[in-house]
Amino acid sequence: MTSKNPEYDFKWCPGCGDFGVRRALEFALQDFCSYHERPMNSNVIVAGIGCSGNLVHLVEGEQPYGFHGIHGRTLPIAFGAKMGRPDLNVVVVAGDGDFLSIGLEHVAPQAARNLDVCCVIMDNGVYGLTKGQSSPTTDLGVITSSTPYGKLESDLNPLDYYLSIGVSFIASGYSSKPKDLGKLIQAGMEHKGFSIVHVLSPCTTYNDNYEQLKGNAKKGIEPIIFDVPKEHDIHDREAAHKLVNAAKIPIGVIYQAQGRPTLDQRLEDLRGRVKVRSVQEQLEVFVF
Amino acid sequence: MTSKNPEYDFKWCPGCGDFGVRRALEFALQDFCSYHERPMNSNVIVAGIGCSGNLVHLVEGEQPYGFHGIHGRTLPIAFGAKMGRPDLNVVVVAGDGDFLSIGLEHVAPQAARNLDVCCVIMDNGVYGLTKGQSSPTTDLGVITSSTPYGKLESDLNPLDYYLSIGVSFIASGYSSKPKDLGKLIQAGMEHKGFSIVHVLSPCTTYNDNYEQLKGNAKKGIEPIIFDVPKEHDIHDREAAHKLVNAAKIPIGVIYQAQGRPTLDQRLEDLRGRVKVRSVQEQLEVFVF
Amino acid sequence: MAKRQDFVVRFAGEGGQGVVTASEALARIAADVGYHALTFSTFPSQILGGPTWTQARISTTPVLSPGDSVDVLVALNEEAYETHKEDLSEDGVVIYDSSFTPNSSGRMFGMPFDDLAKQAGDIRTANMVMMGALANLVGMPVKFLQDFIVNRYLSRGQAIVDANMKAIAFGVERAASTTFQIGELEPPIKPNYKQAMIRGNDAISIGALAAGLDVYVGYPISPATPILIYMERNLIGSGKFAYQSSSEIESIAAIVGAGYAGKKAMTATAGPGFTLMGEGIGLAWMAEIPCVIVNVQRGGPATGLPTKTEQSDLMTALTPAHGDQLIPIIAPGTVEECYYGGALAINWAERYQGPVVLLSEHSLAERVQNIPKPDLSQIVPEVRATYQGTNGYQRYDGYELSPMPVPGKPGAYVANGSEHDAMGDTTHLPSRHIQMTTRRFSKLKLLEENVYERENTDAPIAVMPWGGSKGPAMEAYERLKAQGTNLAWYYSMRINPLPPKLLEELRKKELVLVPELNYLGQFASFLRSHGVNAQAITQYTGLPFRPKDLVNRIKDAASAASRKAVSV
Amino acid sequence: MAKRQDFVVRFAGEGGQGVVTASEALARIAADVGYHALTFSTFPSQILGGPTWTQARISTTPVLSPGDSVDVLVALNEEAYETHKEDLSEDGVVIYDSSFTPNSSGRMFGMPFDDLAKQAGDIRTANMVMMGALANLVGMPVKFLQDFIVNRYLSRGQAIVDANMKAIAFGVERAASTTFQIGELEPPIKPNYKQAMIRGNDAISIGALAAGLDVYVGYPISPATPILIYMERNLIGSGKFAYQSSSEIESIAAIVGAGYAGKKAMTATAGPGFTLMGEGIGLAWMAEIPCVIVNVQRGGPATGLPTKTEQSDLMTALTPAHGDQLIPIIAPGTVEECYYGGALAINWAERYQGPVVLLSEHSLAERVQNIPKPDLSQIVPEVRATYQGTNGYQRYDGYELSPMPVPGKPGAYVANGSEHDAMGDTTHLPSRHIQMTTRRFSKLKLLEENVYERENTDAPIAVMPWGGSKGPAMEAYERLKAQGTNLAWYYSMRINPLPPKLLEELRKKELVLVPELNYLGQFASFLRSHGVNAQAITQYTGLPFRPKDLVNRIKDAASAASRKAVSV
Ligand SMILES: Cc1ncc(C[n+]2csc(CCOP(=O)(O)OP(=O)(O)O)c2C)c(N)n1
Ligand SMILES: Cc1ncc(C[n+]2csc(CCOP(=O)(O)OP(=O)(O)O)c2C)c(N)n1
Ligand code: SF4
Ligand code: SF4
Ligand SMILES: [Mg+2]
Ligand SMILES: [Mg+2]
Repeated sequence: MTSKNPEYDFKWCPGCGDFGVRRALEFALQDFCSYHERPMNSNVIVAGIGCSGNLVHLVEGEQPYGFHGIHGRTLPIAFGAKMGRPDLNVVVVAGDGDFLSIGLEHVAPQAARNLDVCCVIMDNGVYGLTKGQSSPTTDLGVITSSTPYGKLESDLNPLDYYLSIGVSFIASGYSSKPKDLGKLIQAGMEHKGFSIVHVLSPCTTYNDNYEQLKGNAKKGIEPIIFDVPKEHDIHDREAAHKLVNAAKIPIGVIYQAQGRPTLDQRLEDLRGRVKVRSVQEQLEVFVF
Repeated sequence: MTSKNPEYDFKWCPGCGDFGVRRALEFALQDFCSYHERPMNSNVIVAGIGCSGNLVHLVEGEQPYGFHGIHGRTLPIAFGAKMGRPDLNVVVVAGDGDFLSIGLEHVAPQAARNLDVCCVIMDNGVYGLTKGQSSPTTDLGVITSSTPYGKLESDLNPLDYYLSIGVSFIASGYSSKPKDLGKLIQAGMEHKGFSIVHVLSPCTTYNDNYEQLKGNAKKGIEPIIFDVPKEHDIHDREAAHKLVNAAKIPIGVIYQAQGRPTLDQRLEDLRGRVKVRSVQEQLEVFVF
Repeated sequence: MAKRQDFVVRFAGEGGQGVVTASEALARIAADVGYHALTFSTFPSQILGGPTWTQARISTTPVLSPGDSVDVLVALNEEAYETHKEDLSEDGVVIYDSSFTPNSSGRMFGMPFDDLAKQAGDIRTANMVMMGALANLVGMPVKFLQDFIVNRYLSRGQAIVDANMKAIAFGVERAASTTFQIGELEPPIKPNYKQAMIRGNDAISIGALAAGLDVYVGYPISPATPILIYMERNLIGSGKFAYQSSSEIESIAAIVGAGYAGKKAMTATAGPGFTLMGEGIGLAWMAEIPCVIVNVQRGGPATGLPTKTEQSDLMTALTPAHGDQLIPIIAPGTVEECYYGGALAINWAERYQGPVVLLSEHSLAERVQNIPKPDLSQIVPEVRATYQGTNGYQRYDGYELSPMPVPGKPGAYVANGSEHDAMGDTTHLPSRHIQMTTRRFSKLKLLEENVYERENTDAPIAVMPWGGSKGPAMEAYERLKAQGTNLAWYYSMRINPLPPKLLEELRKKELVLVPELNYLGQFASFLRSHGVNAQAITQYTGLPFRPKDLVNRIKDAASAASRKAVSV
Repeated sequence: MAKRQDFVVRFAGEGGQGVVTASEALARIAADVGYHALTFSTFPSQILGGPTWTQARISTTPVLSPGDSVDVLVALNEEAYETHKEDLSEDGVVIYDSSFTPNSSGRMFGMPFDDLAKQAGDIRTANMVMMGALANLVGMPVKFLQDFIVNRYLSRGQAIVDANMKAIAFGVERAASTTFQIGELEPPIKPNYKQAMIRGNDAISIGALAAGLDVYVGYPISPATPILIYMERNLIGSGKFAYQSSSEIESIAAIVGAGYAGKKAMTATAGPGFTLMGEGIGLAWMAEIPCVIVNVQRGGPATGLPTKTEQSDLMTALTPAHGDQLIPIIAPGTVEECYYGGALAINWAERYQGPVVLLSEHSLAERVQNIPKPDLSQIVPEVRATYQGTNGYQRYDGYELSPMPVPGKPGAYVANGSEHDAMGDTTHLPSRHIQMTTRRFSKLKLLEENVYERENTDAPIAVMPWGGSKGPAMEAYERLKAQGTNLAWYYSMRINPLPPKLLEELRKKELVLVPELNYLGQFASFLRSHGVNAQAITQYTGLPFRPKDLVNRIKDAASAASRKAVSV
């Protein structure tokens, strides 16, 4: 949990998008803590396995808690931590491979539960840590180390996916603007419910697409990202559906559901309705 | 693979929707085989674990091959069987728990690959075989053995889900009309690509919703299913999106993508492009 | 003739005919009047109907096994009669439903259960017709039955009580009209302590709750589902959480997350789910997170035999994941031990800060038994050592257990499934891997407790069952002892780490015979790897041992060993 | 002074400085001229940069271990120098990059590699500057280097060749100006057979392909990813299929599906993925489906040490899932055995109709070594016994292996992961569970092959390593032999089932010492459970054994055992 630890033996490549995401997360955590007057150690970062997950070791300044577990299981770990301790602010950080390939099964259930956790997904369209294989967001036909003759399957549209399974807050971000991204992440943390901030975070080593993202006027390359239009109503699910199915990738808040209780709120409500029996009382049921 | 086997020790409860699904599948297999003049043993049924999966043991008449494996893994087994042997007609039969809870992770990848397999999902909104726990399609608030105070999470809309991940053929069926359902399943088998026939197949023991599905004019209960309107264009993805987000459940073909190659077609194409080296030739690369 | 000490009644029919209720009612009635009772059942895997049977063993002293044979078979249809008749004891009696006529004769008589119940005024009293007949056959005073009815049904109205009374009378009458008797049962010695009538799975649940369980996440699977259902219903207070997960992989990761966050967390599953949890259990071992995994074993491998009993998950439970690890295991052998084992598992997890496996099995899970009322005061919930300082703490420092920081308090670190340094950052330094590996294994020492059963320890050959085979093995042992066979007895529900003194004793034995329900002889193999000359007595039928089979097999194995010893 | 038989050169610097290429080039050059060469590397887990080192051992005879110490350390920066200097042999020499000045002196000299390369005309020739210096230090004729350059680069133009030649000359010159020498190397004895220079992972891939592999499905994970990449590139012919899956759970189920459909199917993974595959492997065992799982072991548990070597997955590989099973395991100990083991695994799977695990490990996977050109004609691809009749066949009939029906042909059945009857329908009959369990285990007999290494078999104490520890153990054994220590040697890449005759021999030994890279002594424990008095010599650093350490530890263990034997 500091880049200065001499025993820690991982570094991002120069230019890696994850640097910007880390910075953004630091902004978001700091602002979140000072706004709510809560200590940094009341935050828990649950990290996936990948270059991206190493973020948990690299946060500068005051330290949040962290959990760097096994590949693909950020959400269930976060689920247990959050439902055990609803007072904690639980944040997931993971890559496109970790979250959308091996970990895909865990996303829809949390959306259905509206678990109050914020996920920051670093999408570089590739498996970085294992050195450049294709990921679910790699485009059809792309050549990677594991698709030497071109990828044979279509890419998943993550934003559309999140929307269809009912994620209650969806934002799309870009790693090169840490301040803006920090705001999106903070909004995700503030949102009561399951939030995903899906970040385009290029991998300079295996999939350097900065130019496609930002565009290059000189070379006549149009950017493939655009800002969510001001007039977009983030509470309008159908408008969001259109936005995420546009030809280019929107950056900004895509959708926010209103009035959906979180799982911990529903549980709290249940506690009000149901009589709790002590272990002693439970045991008496069996006594004769 | 015959209901008369005295050693086989499972039976569906009287009235279980799965009887109708089995009948429909028998129709579909027979028609498919006679139309294409292929033997019944060129069909493979890969079954999930649940009451539904027992279908594989209960097919009457000439016998297809079957695989009754482990909970939630029908699709990857079907994937291996189909890609190893594209000449086989591979059909998945599974329940809502098997396919959409523990097996959920496997659906999107096959959609992305457009694997040429047909899935027949028996949705009874409950875990039947384990005696009545809630499933991903159980409605919010419903009381089941595992949700004694009401289910705390929303239900998944399976049809919307399939659409958003790019399943290339989607149909919605009802178990009580085996002839109609048989046609839908046959259409799914005929479709070149990944097809899902999602069947409402009530569980008379733990979730008897026949009345809600069909309606009951006397009691003033409106049916919650309706036939897909004739004018619906099955190739129109946006129209399909509207249909599956309607207040009631459409029955019929919802969507069919056009012109999407299957994974085996893409592989065949790749073989045409790439020079295949014999093992001998591969070895020579290392010889010095 | 001496009076009987016990008898076994088996009810066999179709699922849905009240077979399960019948044996549980019989057990309950018997226990109410002071007998010891224990049920045993196997279900078909289908939901409604299907050949089902269950039995109750009633005894004047506590017994722990379903017994050898059947004294009274209540056969509700012909198939049931045909399937079970060979399990009848020599003087056993069959009561069959008059809807069919057995194709042989002997000690048997028919009764129209449903008709008599209808005559009694309520078709649901068919049970009590059987009960009346039974009471007569075994010489159990009818008064006990009548008291039971009054207690149970009076609140529902006199009509129901009357119908049941009549039903009992019909049963008694019909049985009395036969000349059969299976030998009068000794009168009960009513225990002078409070009792509970409880199923193994419920006992585990209450034990865990007594030790302070906070969080339960589980996915349905036979035969562990009742624990999920118990928790969903009862673990609901403030700070508590019980939930059905979307898969076992989610279950294990969720309880690891909860354990990390400072909670006492548990899941329960059976073999297929347990295997899926392997990676998560390895993570808990590596990152040092307390949590409990209950594996209610069923027949394996793969989907296996979901409704049968087996003890074949031991090897997998010891090393459920890749890499060096040896997971602590507690295997209860009785319904009572399910309670204490459930509590101990929670305590162990907190004490050594890692995953603990509780290995139960189908036959215990479904067994209803009267046991001394579990003593809540005997359970001292252990409180995990947590970091109380103000900062700069290194969570993974040193070669031994250290206090665990709790999120929300000072001591922020990274719980890490990769090899790590003292603050939890990933590192590949050889010295760290040595330190952390030593540290993880050293903590097992904290669980070494010299608590175990021993008897006749001078004998060179010992019998040492584990888990649910304790009951039949104990019964076999007692009979062999009565026959004068010189055998030692050892038993421990602590499987890993084994009580060190027990291991010492076992190593000195010429031979340790291990009755266990699997093919490989898994526990015997584990003991051999510890330098004990252990030999398994195996069975893999999906059913528990019968004491009489064990008597023979233990005798044979012991005498083969002695012969060998002599001939050397 | 006698000439040297071998030397070790280590290149240490930052990732991206060509360190890996340097040692592989050295190995290749040495092999080209007739030496035996073997590389060893560990990588940081970061992608670019980070402290990286790799080494090459060059020898006049075949060697199988990275050796004890470093004869020449090429240090590209100060950190590298500080980290590795203690591994230097007594007369070892350091060549450091002049960009820094070591804070001690001794047998070392600096060179500005990059500057000299630039002077030579191409910055990319920095490698060859080193190579020239090395050749001089170890007395390797420069001509070999020059020939290598011509062969490799002539097609790219004379300019490149010239630059490289110059670079070599600069290196030679600088080294010659020092007085250091590490002892002249014996001239090579060029093997009279064809050779291949190959990495362990590639050898496994080619072995499997030689045995007729049809389908490969895998998910990326270090250190198994190269097998996926090899297959994606090469397994593309008609009827063949290689694919990156979405998870290891998908991988295993997919190859089970392919195996069921009549294909030879394989996956490769490392510990975390292997654990996730447990349930699928159990399914293959239960439903009797041929398939091969390669587990390229890395440090564990959990995410563990992805770029380090370890042999700690054995216990999990034997019983990766719940229920009774004992999965066949082949553990290659050399790069050559990776090839033959890969082929054998495919053959075993087809022969006994079930899952086979090939246990490799990081140090073999990444090792580049010259071996006799693998003999394709030695591999006889086994063809599974398939049902050829026309109908009414019962796939799971009897207590032994039976022909397997292939979908599309007569013989339709249900491959079933639940316990089943002869046609594959689910059943819970005890008699069926007995039959099927016996059947599944009886098939292991088909894999019992008495192929193993043995030497000096009369000695009471034996050394028996497994897997990748074979090399260092063999070297230690040879040295001990030379010292006159009386030890037997046994080795088998067949781990389960063990060759029956080998087991017989081992059981007669007073003591069997098992060097293995894990904490628990997993193979020794497995041998003890088989009645062998085995004792592990363990190491858990993430690195392979050093022969000299093993020499001491074997000697100590052997003499402790002899003392004990005497004092008894
Ligand atoms: C169970 C398991 N399978 C595979 C791996 C190997 N692995 C580590 S990271 C990774 C993929 C990382 O991709 P992504 O999540 O996109 O992260 P990135 O490195 O691109 O940030 C894989 C496959 C593992 N550690 N565990
Ligand atoms: C790994 C694993 N987990 C759990 C189970 C137990 N199990 C068997 S069927 C089933 C759910 C079945 O529900 P569904 O798929 O909806 O089928 P249905 O019975 O309703 O047709 C479960 C949880 C299992 N066999 N394996
Ligand atoms: S490989 Fe890609 S994702 Fe990983 S650190 Fe380097 S640039 Fe970043
Ligand atoms: S429990 Fe429900 S799904 Fe299962 S067989 Fe009975 S009716 Fe059908
Ligand atoms: Mg990525
Ligand atoms: Mg269902």
